[in-house]
Amino acid sequence: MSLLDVKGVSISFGGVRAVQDVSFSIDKGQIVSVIGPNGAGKTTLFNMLSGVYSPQQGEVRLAGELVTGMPAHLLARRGLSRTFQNLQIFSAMTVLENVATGFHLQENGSLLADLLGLPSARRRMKRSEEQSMELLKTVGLERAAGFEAGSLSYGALKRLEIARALALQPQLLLLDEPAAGCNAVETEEIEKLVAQVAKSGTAILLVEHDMKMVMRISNHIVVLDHGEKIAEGTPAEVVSHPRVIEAYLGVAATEEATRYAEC
Amino acid sequence: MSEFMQFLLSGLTVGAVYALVALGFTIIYNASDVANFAQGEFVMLGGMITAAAYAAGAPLLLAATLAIVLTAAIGILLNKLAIEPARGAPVASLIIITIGASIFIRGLTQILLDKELHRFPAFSGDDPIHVLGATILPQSLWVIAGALLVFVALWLFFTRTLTGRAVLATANNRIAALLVGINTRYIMALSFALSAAIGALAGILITPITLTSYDIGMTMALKGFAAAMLGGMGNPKGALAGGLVLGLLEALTAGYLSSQYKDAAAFVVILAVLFFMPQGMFGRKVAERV
Amino acid sequence: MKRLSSKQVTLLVLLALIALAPLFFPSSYYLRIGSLVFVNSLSVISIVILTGYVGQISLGHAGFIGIGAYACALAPVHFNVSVLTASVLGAVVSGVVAWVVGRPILRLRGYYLSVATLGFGMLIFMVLNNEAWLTGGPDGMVVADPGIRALLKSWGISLNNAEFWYAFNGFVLLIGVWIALNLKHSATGRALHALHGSEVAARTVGIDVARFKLRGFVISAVYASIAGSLLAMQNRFVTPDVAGFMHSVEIVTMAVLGGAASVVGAILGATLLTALPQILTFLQEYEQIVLGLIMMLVMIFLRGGVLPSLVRMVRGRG
Amino acid sequence: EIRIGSTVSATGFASYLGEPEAQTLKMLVDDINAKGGVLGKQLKLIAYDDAGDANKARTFATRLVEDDEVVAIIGGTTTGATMAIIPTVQEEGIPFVSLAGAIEVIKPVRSHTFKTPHTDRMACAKIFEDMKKRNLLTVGLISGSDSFGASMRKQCLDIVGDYGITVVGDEVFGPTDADMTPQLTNLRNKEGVQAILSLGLGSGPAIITRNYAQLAIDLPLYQSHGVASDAFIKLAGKKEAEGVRLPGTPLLVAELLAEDDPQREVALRYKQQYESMAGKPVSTFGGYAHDALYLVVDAIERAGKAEPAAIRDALENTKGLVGTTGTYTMSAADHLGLDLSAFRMLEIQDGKWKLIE
Amino acid sequence: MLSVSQLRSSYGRIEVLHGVSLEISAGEIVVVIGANGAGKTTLLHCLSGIQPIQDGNIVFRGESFNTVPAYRRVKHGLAQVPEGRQIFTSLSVEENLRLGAYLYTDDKVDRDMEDAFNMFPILREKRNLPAGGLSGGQQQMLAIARALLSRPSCLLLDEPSMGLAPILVAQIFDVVKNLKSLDVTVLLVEQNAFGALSIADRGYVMETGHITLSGEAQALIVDPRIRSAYLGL
Ligand SMILES: Nc1ncnc2c1ncn2[C@@H]1O[C@H](COP(=O)(O)OP(=O)(O)OP(=O)(O)O)[C@@H](O)[C@H]1O
Ligand SMILES: Nc1ncnc2c1ncn2[C@@H]1O[C@H](COP(=O)(O)OP(=O)(O)OP(=O)(O)O)[C@@H](O)[C@H]1O
Ligand SMILES: [Mg+2]
Ligand SMILES: [Mg+2]
Repeated sequence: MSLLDVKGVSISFGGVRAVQDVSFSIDKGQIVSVIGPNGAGKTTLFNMLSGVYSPQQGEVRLAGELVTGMPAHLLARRGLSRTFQNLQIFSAMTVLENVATGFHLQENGSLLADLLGLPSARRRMKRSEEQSMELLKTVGLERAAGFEAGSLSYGALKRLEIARALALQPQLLLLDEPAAGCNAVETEEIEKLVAQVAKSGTAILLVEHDMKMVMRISNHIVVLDHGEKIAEGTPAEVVSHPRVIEAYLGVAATEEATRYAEC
Repeated sequence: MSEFMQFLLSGLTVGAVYALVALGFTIIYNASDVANFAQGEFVMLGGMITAAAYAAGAPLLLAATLAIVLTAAIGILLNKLAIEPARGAPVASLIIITIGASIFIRGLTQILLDKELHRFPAFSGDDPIHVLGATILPQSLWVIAGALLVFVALWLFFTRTLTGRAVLATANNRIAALLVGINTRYIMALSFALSAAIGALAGILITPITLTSYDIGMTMALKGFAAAMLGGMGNPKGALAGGLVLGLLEALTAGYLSSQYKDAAAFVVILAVLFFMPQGMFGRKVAERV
Repeated sequence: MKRLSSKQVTLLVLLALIALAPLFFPSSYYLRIGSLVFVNSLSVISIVILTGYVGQISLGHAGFIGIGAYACALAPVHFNVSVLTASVLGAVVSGVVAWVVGRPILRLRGYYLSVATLGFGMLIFMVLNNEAWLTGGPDGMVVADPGIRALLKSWGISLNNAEFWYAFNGFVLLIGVWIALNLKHSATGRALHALHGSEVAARTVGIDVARFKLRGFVISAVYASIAGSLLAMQNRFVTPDVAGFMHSVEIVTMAVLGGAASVVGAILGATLLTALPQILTFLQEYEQIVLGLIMMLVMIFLRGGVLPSLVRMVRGRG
Repeated sequence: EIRIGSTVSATGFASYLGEPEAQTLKMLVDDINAKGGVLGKQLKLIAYDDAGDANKARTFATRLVEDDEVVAIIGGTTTGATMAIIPTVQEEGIPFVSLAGAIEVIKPVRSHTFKTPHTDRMACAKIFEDMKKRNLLTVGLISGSDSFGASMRKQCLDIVGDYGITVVGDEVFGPTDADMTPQLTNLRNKEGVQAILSLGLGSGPAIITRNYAQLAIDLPLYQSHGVASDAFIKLAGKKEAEGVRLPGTPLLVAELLAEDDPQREVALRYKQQYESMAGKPVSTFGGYAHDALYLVVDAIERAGKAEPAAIRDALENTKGLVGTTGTYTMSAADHLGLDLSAFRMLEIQDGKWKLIE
Repeated sequence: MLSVSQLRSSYGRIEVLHGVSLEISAGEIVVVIGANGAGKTTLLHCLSGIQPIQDGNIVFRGESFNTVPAYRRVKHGLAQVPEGRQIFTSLSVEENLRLGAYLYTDDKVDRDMEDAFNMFPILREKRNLPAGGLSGGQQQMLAIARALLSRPSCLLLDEPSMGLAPILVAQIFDVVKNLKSLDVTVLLVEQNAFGALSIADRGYVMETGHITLSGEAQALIVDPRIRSAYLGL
């Protein structure tokens, strides 16, 4: 049984078929990438998997359980977390607090204990803050821990989102263009981080336009165009697919991508 | 039948009053996302200044023009002195500023003018017009026509003119507006002037029916705000529809159910509508992509 | 010795202020103002929780104040309970009402939420105003003496009316502040703050947004209700105005003046707006003008409220 | 110096009542001081504006008693404000003359609480007497939802049965409503309705009168003393207001009072003084304040000293004091001391008030 | 064309540009590269007038820009494609573009809009839909097209290739190259340093608010410091 099973999901927005009849699956510890031209439906697919939108057709299974259209906070309990292409930062909170919210499910206790400020409540808070600090170190933001998140640069915010998503200790992590706005060196750091997370057993679904990263890191690639799945396979299989080259890579990028896919 | 007709006409009259106030809200809201609670004071000023000038001997038309010009100027001042310096403040602060402004304007009016009730003659006399066994005053027709006219003008402004779109752009993304070359300060000043002028016009049209005094602003603002929200904030169509629906609801409830709870009924309906249409009747649901 | 947390410092300073201020009061009228400040502070904390913590705007919160106030007037007459019990009853009723109306209302955003809460407040006001057989209508209702003063007297503590209410309300306020600060610095508080920032992101980290909003709303309603009860008991008389729109606006204004997200700011805002009209009485008819002016000036020049601006100024120097 | 305190609704929803009260008090105190004061001492008026808010009224009452140390308080424009003031004055033993209409103010009698306006009940009685005389026995009622309207409605419904009159319709309007044709249409369509009674103040009654004309209802229209002022005729329109009847204080028709009417002189003097000071027509409510002040002054003079307890005792023994509203004779059982004769039935004819009877 | 000297700028009390100087001649393509948080976006904001400057000078075509408000800089021919796209989400795609040409009412506007639609056909497809519904990459295209509609003589681009599919990245760089032939000067901030340097004339490297390196693009691309720090080679 795969960790995530997507069968024939579709959704449209006032006539625009954003995602149509897409199926694929991911196993534990696997890295699956979704690529495709702008507007192909990648983010929309993510939104359906993570409970932001409810699919109009099809079904989604997480660890065997049917979770189609389940609200996001319940999916979070089942081990799914994500980052956003359009950043969703708690900008009035500090960087540390942003990550600490990721521990919400762990630290959430009785309301009464919170209102009365009981020691148990404070201990839980403290623990999640310590763990958050660890995560900030992992993404290289420990120096910014006390800053207001709104004051960070774009690239830093991207990494903050990853740290927050990791705080949930997810079984399945959805990353929407994590390397956008990062230069080649920074991208490599993120790539390493992702690989490391996958090694610990977390399955990763990745959307990214940086072909170098995608080709090197993915076990499996799903290609979307106009909402439909047009190809699927290993990196090497996908880069040689003519429709993929035509619709997405273009000639120049194909060359580069092929290089990375093969190594 | 004639009974129903009378309720309907009453509802239309009152609804047009609300619609006029609600329409005044739309421009400032569209330019800055601020619900300007001083909007009711513009309505008050329109009526009060006209009444004062008329009582001082000015012909009605002149008095009304004076009121509109003065009120528009006050709108610009409000923007320049209170809203602009507070740019970037959270919305709640802006609301408090507009409430502060409304208290200030009310206080000033009560001293410069007076605390009495006022009225001036209806534009086309007081002889009721008979419609299917019911009656309506000619002034009500003026109010209804005024609401329709302002609606059409605003609708054209926002959909057909570049300036109208610049107003929308300013509220939607101020930085982007600056980056395409929109003078956002000018746009804000213009919006306040227009909103104030519409408010004043509303005040002038309705005073022969509702009477006016220095303290009607808050009620007007509330009803207009409720109407605008019912219709969908920022959309002229919504303001017109919201106002008329609110007026009709009140009149029909007062007529058929209970005059004691007519305001309550209106609010229950607003709550019910918002339950099913959280953006009001014509509000645009803006897709916030993530 | 362990360093005191900011929460403990706040509470201690507040306690000291409440205890020592009467030494400087020339007459018991100032005690009355003090006790009103405390009541208003509780109402404003209610707004701080809802608006500052959860980011939801309410223009009808006086409705809950009204429930709390009228509970004290009605319950003793109809259910033969003591006035104090009635205030607890009022808090429970407010909480339940908030829980019921909160579900549909809190789905709304921004101004749509504010118009819905406004409607809710109006409905409460209208019932209090119209059902004269029950509530006395616009002329209001007498509230029985809660009898705590008599009780204290039997213990040998004899306070006059003003002294007693100053002390009692001050005590309740301290508890209210303590709880509000606990909430702010708790996991729940962080979750509330988070959903204020981005609902989508809050959901994806597992926060049940609807439920947490509702929690904030209910807690906030209970605060408002208790403030209403204290007001009614102290005045021994209630009118529907306590539930009116102007009262809702007044407490929101206090909250924003103080700095919408801070409990200490709430007390500052309440003090300012309770004392100001008393100070401005010498201006007679110019009072309104000056009041409006001050509201605008504070919001323009002390952006974000009095407290945050003060803090900024102090830090800026240091 | 004798300190007298006042808290009235000079602004807010009841400013229609409170503003003339505030102006009257100030004007009369200045006047009395110019004439040498009371017991040879100057009066000092400490005036606050409670904006009709009961909670504020209570605070100002405390302030007057505790901080300003006044010997008597006049005020409480609305019943709610008055009721909020009462606990303070009772507890602190300061005589208090209320300007509110409801009978609850003086019933049960409270040691330190008095009032000058006739009760709402008396106004109702006067109206129903007149209706009965004209054989108008089925009436439709429309009342404001504010304090004044609600209180009047309650009192009128309480006593209407005593006059053999039945109320067939009972409608309400809000203080800021713009159009009352639905309510009036319903009242007109009530089976056998013979007259319509409107209880309210502010813009409402004027709009009702105009709507009445618009709907061409030809039943007699009664208003309450809430609109008893020349401003009403102007707002409603001369044509529209023709034939409207209402119970008013003699003040309004001071010139029409019989030469030997004891109130004529007092009413005329106040009326002229007020109108030249304020530049607007006198209203019944300013008259209440006038009477309240003179009650207090009279009590101080009779007591011979300006001490709260003595003033209270003297107030209770007021005998035959002629005011604009009526002639006051108080007792331990009656802290109002007016009878029905204080009201006169008036009708608007040709844009002028006319005394009936 | 554009000359910046000793520019200082801060957010609150935290200074993030500590005296940045650079020089761009007419018709040049100049690229600024730098790590996350180096201050590139802040620099562009200072140039377009969105961000106030504390010290230093901005001279554009011989005129001091220090106190010229942002909206008037557009009239002078300076346009920016901002970071994070900053489109008008509640307006339609077409309205967004029309506002790009806010300063113009002549016939050329229509032709320019056609050109924009030809450059990014997807925008034509979605012209009547609210721009907020566009995908990330589509919004990026819209932001670029909108800036071009203001007929800039100098264009500031903040990471234009971000979020674009590889095929479009190539296209964007082509567009930038073409601007040169239209006499448009370009200041390009890019994370895709390799691509950017390949089309640029000159480049600057920015580190924590300072310019630390500058030179001909061809020289930078082979500079070992650049290769290891930004190109990942
Ligand atoms: N809420 C929405 N309203 C309207 N249209 C939408 C909405 N969400 C997605 N779409 C449309 O669905 C299509 C797919 O969008 P999506 O954001 O999933 O693309 P994407 O593959 O993530 O693209 P990119 O690589 O540019 O981020 C687009 O054409 C977009 O306009
Ligand atoms: N609004 C703000 N308030 C406070 N500090 C800010 C703000 N915006 C940016 N900063 C700080 O200024 C510095 C420069 O940020 P800037 O956004 O200019 O960097 P950048 O070079 O564009 O980075 P990136 O490549 O990530 O976009 C960073 O340290 C950032 O934290
Ligand atoms: Mg996407
Ligand atoms: Mg940047």
